[in-house]
Amino acid sequence: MSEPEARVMSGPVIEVSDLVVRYGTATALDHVDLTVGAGELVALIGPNGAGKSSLVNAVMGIVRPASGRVRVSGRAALVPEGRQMFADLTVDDNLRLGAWRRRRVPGARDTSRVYEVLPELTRVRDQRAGTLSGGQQQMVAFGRALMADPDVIVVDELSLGLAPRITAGLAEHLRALNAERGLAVLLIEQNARLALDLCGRGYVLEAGRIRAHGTAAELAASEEVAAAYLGGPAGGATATKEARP
Amino acid sequence: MSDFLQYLISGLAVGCGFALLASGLVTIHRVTHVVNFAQGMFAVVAGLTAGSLLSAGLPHGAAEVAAVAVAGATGLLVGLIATGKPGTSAQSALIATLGLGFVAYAVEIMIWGDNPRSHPGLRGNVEIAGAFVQKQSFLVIGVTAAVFAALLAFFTRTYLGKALSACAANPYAARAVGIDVTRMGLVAFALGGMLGGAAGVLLTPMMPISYNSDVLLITNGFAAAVLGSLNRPGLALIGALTLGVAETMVAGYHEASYQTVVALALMLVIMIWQSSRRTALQEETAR
Amino acid sequence: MLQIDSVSRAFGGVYAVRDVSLTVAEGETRAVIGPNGAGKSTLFNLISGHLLPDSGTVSYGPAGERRRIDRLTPHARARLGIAIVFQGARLFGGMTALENVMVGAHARTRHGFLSAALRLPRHRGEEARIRADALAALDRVGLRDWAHRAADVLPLGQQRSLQVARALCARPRLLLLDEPASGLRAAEREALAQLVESLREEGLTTMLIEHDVAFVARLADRVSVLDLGRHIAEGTPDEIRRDDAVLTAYLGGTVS
Amino acid sequence: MKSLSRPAVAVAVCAAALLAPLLLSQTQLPVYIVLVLAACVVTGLSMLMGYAGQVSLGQAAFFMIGGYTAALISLEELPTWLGLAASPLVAAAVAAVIGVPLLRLRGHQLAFATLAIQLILLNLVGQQEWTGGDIGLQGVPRLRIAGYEFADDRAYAYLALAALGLIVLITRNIVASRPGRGLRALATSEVAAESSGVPVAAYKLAVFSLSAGFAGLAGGVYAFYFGYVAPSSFPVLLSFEYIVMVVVGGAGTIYGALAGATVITLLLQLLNNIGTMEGMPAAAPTVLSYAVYGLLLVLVVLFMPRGLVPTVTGWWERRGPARPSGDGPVSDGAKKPDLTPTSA
Amino acid sequence: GDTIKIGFIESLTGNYAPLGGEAKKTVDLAVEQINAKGGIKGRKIELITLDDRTAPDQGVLHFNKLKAEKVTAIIGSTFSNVGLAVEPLAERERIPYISLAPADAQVNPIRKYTFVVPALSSTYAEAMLQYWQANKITKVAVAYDTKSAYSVAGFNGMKKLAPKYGVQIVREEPYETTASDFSPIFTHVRNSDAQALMAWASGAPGVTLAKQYPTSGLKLPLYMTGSQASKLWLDPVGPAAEGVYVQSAIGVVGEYLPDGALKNAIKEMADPFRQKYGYEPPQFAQDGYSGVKLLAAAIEKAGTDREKIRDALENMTLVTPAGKYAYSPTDHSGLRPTDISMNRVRSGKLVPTDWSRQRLAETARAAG
Ligand SMILES: Nc1ncnc2c1ncn2[C@@H]1O[C@H](COP(=O)(O)OP(=O)(O)OP(=O)(O)O)[C@@H](O)[C@H]1O
Ligand SMILES: Nc1ncnc2c1ncn2[C@@H]1O[C@H](COP(=O)(O)OP(=O)(O)OP(=O)(O)O)[C@@H](O)[C@H]1O
Ligand SMILES: CC(C)C[C@H](N)C(=O)O
Ligand SMILES: [Mg+2]
Ligand SMILES: [Mg+2]
Repeated sequence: MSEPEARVMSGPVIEVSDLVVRYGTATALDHVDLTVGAGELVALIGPNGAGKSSLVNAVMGIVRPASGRVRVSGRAALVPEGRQMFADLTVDDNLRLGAWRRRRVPGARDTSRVYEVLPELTRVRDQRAGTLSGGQQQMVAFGRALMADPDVIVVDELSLGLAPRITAGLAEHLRALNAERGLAVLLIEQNARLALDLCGRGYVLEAGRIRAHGTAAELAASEEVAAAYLGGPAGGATATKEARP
Repeated sequence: MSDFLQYLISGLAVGCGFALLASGLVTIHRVTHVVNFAQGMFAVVAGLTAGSLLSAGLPHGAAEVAAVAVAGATGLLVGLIATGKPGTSAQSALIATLGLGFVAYAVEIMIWGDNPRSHPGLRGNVEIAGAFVQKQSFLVIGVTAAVFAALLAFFTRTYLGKALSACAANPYAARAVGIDVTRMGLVAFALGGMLGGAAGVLLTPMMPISYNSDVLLITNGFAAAVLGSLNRPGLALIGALTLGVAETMVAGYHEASYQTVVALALMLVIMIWQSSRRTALQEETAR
Repeated sequence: MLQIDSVSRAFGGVYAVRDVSLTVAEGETRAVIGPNGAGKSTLFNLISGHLLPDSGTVSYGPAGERRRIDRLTPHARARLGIAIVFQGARLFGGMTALENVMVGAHARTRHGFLSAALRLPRHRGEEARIRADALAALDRVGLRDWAHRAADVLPLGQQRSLQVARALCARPRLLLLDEPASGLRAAEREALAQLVESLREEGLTTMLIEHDVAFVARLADRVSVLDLGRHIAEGTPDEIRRDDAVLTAYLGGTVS
Repeated sequence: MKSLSRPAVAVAVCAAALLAPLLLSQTQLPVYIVLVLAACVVTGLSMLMGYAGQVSLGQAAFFMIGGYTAALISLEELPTWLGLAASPLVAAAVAAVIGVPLLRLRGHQLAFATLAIQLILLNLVGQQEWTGGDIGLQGVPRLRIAGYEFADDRAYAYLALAALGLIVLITRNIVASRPGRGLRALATSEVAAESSGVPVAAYKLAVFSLSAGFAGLAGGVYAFYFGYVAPSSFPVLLSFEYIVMVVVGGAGTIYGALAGATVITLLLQLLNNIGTMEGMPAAAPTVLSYAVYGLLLVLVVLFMPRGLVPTVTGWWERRGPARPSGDGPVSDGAKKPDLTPTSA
Repeated sequence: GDTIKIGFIESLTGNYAPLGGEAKKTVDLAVEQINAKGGIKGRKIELITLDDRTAPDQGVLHFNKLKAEKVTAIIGSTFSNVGLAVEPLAERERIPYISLAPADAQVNPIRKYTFVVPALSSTYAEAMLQYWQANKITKVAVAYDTKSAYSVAGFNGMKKLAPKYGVQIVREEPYETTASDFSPIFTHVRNSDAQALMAWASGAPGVTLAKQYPTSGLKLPLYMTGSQASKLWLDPVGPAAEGVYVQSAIGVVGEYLPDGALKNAIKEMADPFRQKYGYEPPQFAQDGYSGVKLLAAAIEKAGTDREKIRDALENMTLVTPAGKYAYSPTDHSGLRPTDISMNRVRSGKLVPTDWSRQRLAETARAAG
């Protein structure tokens, strides 16, 4: 990976307006608007089946919208739901392919930075990705997105299957990249508290519609949101308590 | 001893023929997950084209290269039709290539008629320690060695090769990292067409080709390639050489009329043995 | 209920599980934690039969009728009452949620090809019972309304819960849950916790892999910690939280 | 499989099938018999492929085994009904024996293995004295059951229909049942199926043998109707044709199997007739039949990727008002209630 | 007036399409010629052509169709297996069946309604043995395709008759239709004391074997049968064919015959054929033409009653491009070894050997 450089960008990196996504006749997203500004950290929370992954796939151009507009400026990278390994390729090759969009940039395929961020992967770098443990795969998926040296990183589930220490480390890393070089983040995270702690702003998506949005503080303060997404005696906010600002 | 050498060298030459046919299948499957039943057709098209160009007065070399190019274009066309429509599954594409193979029959018959054809290649033979080998066989062996060295290096060493492999391994993720999966598939089809073409151009001088020779070609190519699950060039080569050598050894030391039986049975045994060392869990996570 | 004796399993020379011994008592809820790649899922696969150990033994059964199961096929173990919820989503595509759960009943039902082909009345009666059981299981995980949806396009969270329902439909005696809460939102997570609690009350023996320490602390009777394939600690959730080795290996020196 | 429970359609199809032999002319009846026999094989193959997810590229081999079994037994002067009864049993038994090692293979390897088995069998049968070698067995006597001789085409049409009826019934009962569910489960994940208690290996073997038995039964009827069996009657291309029928009709549905067998058989017959019509150029039979057949195959598969029957039923359902249904990878048999998740 | 319906089942697609296609050309030609002359006793022939796709069961299907069409007689496929499948039915339905396939099993034992046009495989075998005897070849190696009824029958015939002509088969080399490399067979021959290699083949392996033969280092003469006597074999084999001995029907080498009835019969077909298609009529063409001629002659004599046609055929003698047929109650094949020519390839053409030239001249003279 080349030297991190601070980017100066203005205007939103992701702009979604009036987006509708359908599967057959079922509507997964119903006139959704969402923006992620340059250098902004945005959380997207909502119950299972709300349509978060559909939104992300539409942003990445993997799902074709039925109507509405999606604009992405700059390079976007995705940490997809379900890890999505190139199962037959090694960990290292998986990471290197993350740099496909920058394949002509000298040094873009150097994976050493990822191993610095995720030293756990060093031990398995020549293992086939399909045989990794769940958490290891999640790390590869994250590292692969980093390899794109993106302007905005879209994370569909950050902590999925990761040990608390790793989750905390990755959250920290995202924050650092954001501070150092203005990386923008659109974050979906099962642990809403972690998401709102990390991000400045957030959207709540329910049944394909944006139900609420605002600053993280506003959302956290909202009773409804707190009850549905932050509360619960078992609701784990384990790793992040001390990470709260 | 010289008999053994004779059978071995002949077997390797035959096996290299199978390997060339398998190489295109592997290339296309590795990138698109499509088993290309039109692969034998590429060889037929190239073989027949080369013959026509030669009789039209083109010199050796130029005619063969042009024929391979035609096969490459045919491959691209097949790829466009079979995989160009978004959302076409690998299984649908497979049947589409089968259908295109039939359409090609019609075209080939209109152009070349239905009689077997053959064009001259390298004439004569070489005698090594009492074994007689056609010169053309050496050409086949040489090209096969080069093709497989290149394929192996390409898929396992180069960035582009890995990106191509990634397309079939996980098209969703490939798209997510920005690989144009459809275009890569077409590249693979064009490449597969050229490899099939090379096979056709090289094999036609040794055995006649007619429009429906593709069945035999694809069967042999498939048999070889399937040892490596149509994905691994190295195993495909091993499969092909095993088949070829088994066939000539059976023909040499027993009876030629049992050569396919024994060779196919041997392949089955190897495959079943191979599979007994992998569990369902391993196979499913490997996808 | 379950006894594992110095079990090892290596992949290409690297141990995923190394010389692990542990015993799970009947009715116990046992959590297994450890860093990523510690060998937790591998351990579950050794219990459920998808992997065979290189060495060591696995025995299973209530006291008195315990027997070795480490060479049995997975379906034979399923018949003995072991059910597993896999870490990734392993659903039956092309089938509805309900049908997925009905497959779970396979382990405890009998009718085969012949009685199906002949449509024996006994068989039809059994079908009706399986269907009712499956609907009840869906109800338990809160997926009743999704029963007729295609399983493979369910959202991630629902896919996880569906697997739990499928396992429940088998009426297991030992339930293996590999990160059942991952991908679940707060509300669903709470529902799952309550489900596990009620299963414990019913006397089901459960093993649970989970990275959410609060979740584990709430549900587990005892916790086993794996690291680099080794069983490095075992104790009550409180003991484990105070264990130094666990702290460095897993929680990264921070305690919640 | 919901479509099966629609009695009206089922009754109509049955009635048409039963009436056809009475209405068809002498020239059409043979084609009808061939069609019904193909449907027998394809129904089994469709269950094997569409439900259990196992591919057989050598299904014609079991057809052949059935045919030879019936022929050999009848030519030994044993009762002909014994030949017919043995044909599915022998085919299924052979499948059960070779299935044990073969079914450890998956995907393309299994496809290849079944193809290889057919090639091997063709070769061996073509070289044995007792099978009549390449020339085959001629003069198979007509079938006699309890004193009744199946003499004319109409009798064979009903015999074939009876076989198909039996096969459809068995298939329908199995797919809509516990073992059927197990088969569909193992098709997507053998690992998850195993841990749900599905004996994957045994189930695969059972369905493989069953589909082989179906093909064998069809082969038995074939032997009596044609009176001649030879290796060249069961070429590898025939196996491919069966696969095409399965895919074109729609894998995993009984109606799909019937439709696929019907459409492809009739199409081939039609092209065959047109190509040899008077005044056609010499190349017409080949050029025309290959071009049209190939093109249709491509078009169907690209524009009806799920096969004729599922596509048509899909259209039919969408035609109806206020009955939303997805066309994506939504499960076939699903009723589709409204899609708003309640957990939200 | 009304027409005489004749059925024609032929392999127009599939493996035998190249052969069947040639046969179809001359069947059509013969019918055209007959109809142009006003038909048979004023009734034109209506030919119903059906494609068996090189598959026996299609042949049976078509037979049933033709039966329903109430055809007077059927001309049957070049592919032996179709003949074998259809002939029992033709017997049952009492429809005369004129077969264009050469397998011995069709007429051995005799079937009442089946008559074979091409010389039988065993007849080719016998002609070959006679040539060897005359040329003092006593030890031969014989390769044959185990999957071709023609080859197998020919080989069996040869094995049976060889002692009679003082020939010893020192190596038997069975191979498969799909064989792509014959060097093991050549090696076996090299290690034997054979004076000649003979190969029964039809279609692709015949070409492959001949192409590879010159590179084998073997110096023995190579003998092949009537299946190779056409451009289907000569063209793809190219220069490798030079010097190979190839048998053929007499009509293929018509230009070397003395004038007479036989030569005229050949010209009657060959000239229009050459004119229309621009090349010499190959082996398989002779059979289709002769088949129609035989049938027409029988109908001319007996009318359209199938039983009478059959009887007429059984007592028929007729000169056709394939030679002079003499069917009898004990012989439904009609041709003899003397109707077969032994040729050698010279400059890409089949040229009869001197020995054959003499013999054929006698045959021609006997034909009148
Ligand atoms: N390929 C598909 N075909 C049909 N329906 C789909 C498909 N993908 C998603 N859906 C439906 O769209 C809706 C939204 O799903 P989506 O995966 O976007 O939810 P999500 O918010 O990401 O859920 P989770 O938090 O569980 O990941 C769900 O009802 C789901 O069933
Ligand atoms: N088939 C395999 N081939 C090679 N290595 C394997 C294979 N399966 C697992 N491993 C390795 O074994 C180790 C243990 O894996 P396992 O899946 O059991 O971890 P885990 O504890 O479940 O981790 P996680 O919390 O991330 O799910 C990992 O390092 C993994 O890479
Ligand atoms: C001489 C040819 C007409 C013989 C043909 N190849 C057959 O096997 O039937
Ligand atoms: Mg999601
Ligand atoms: Mg795990």
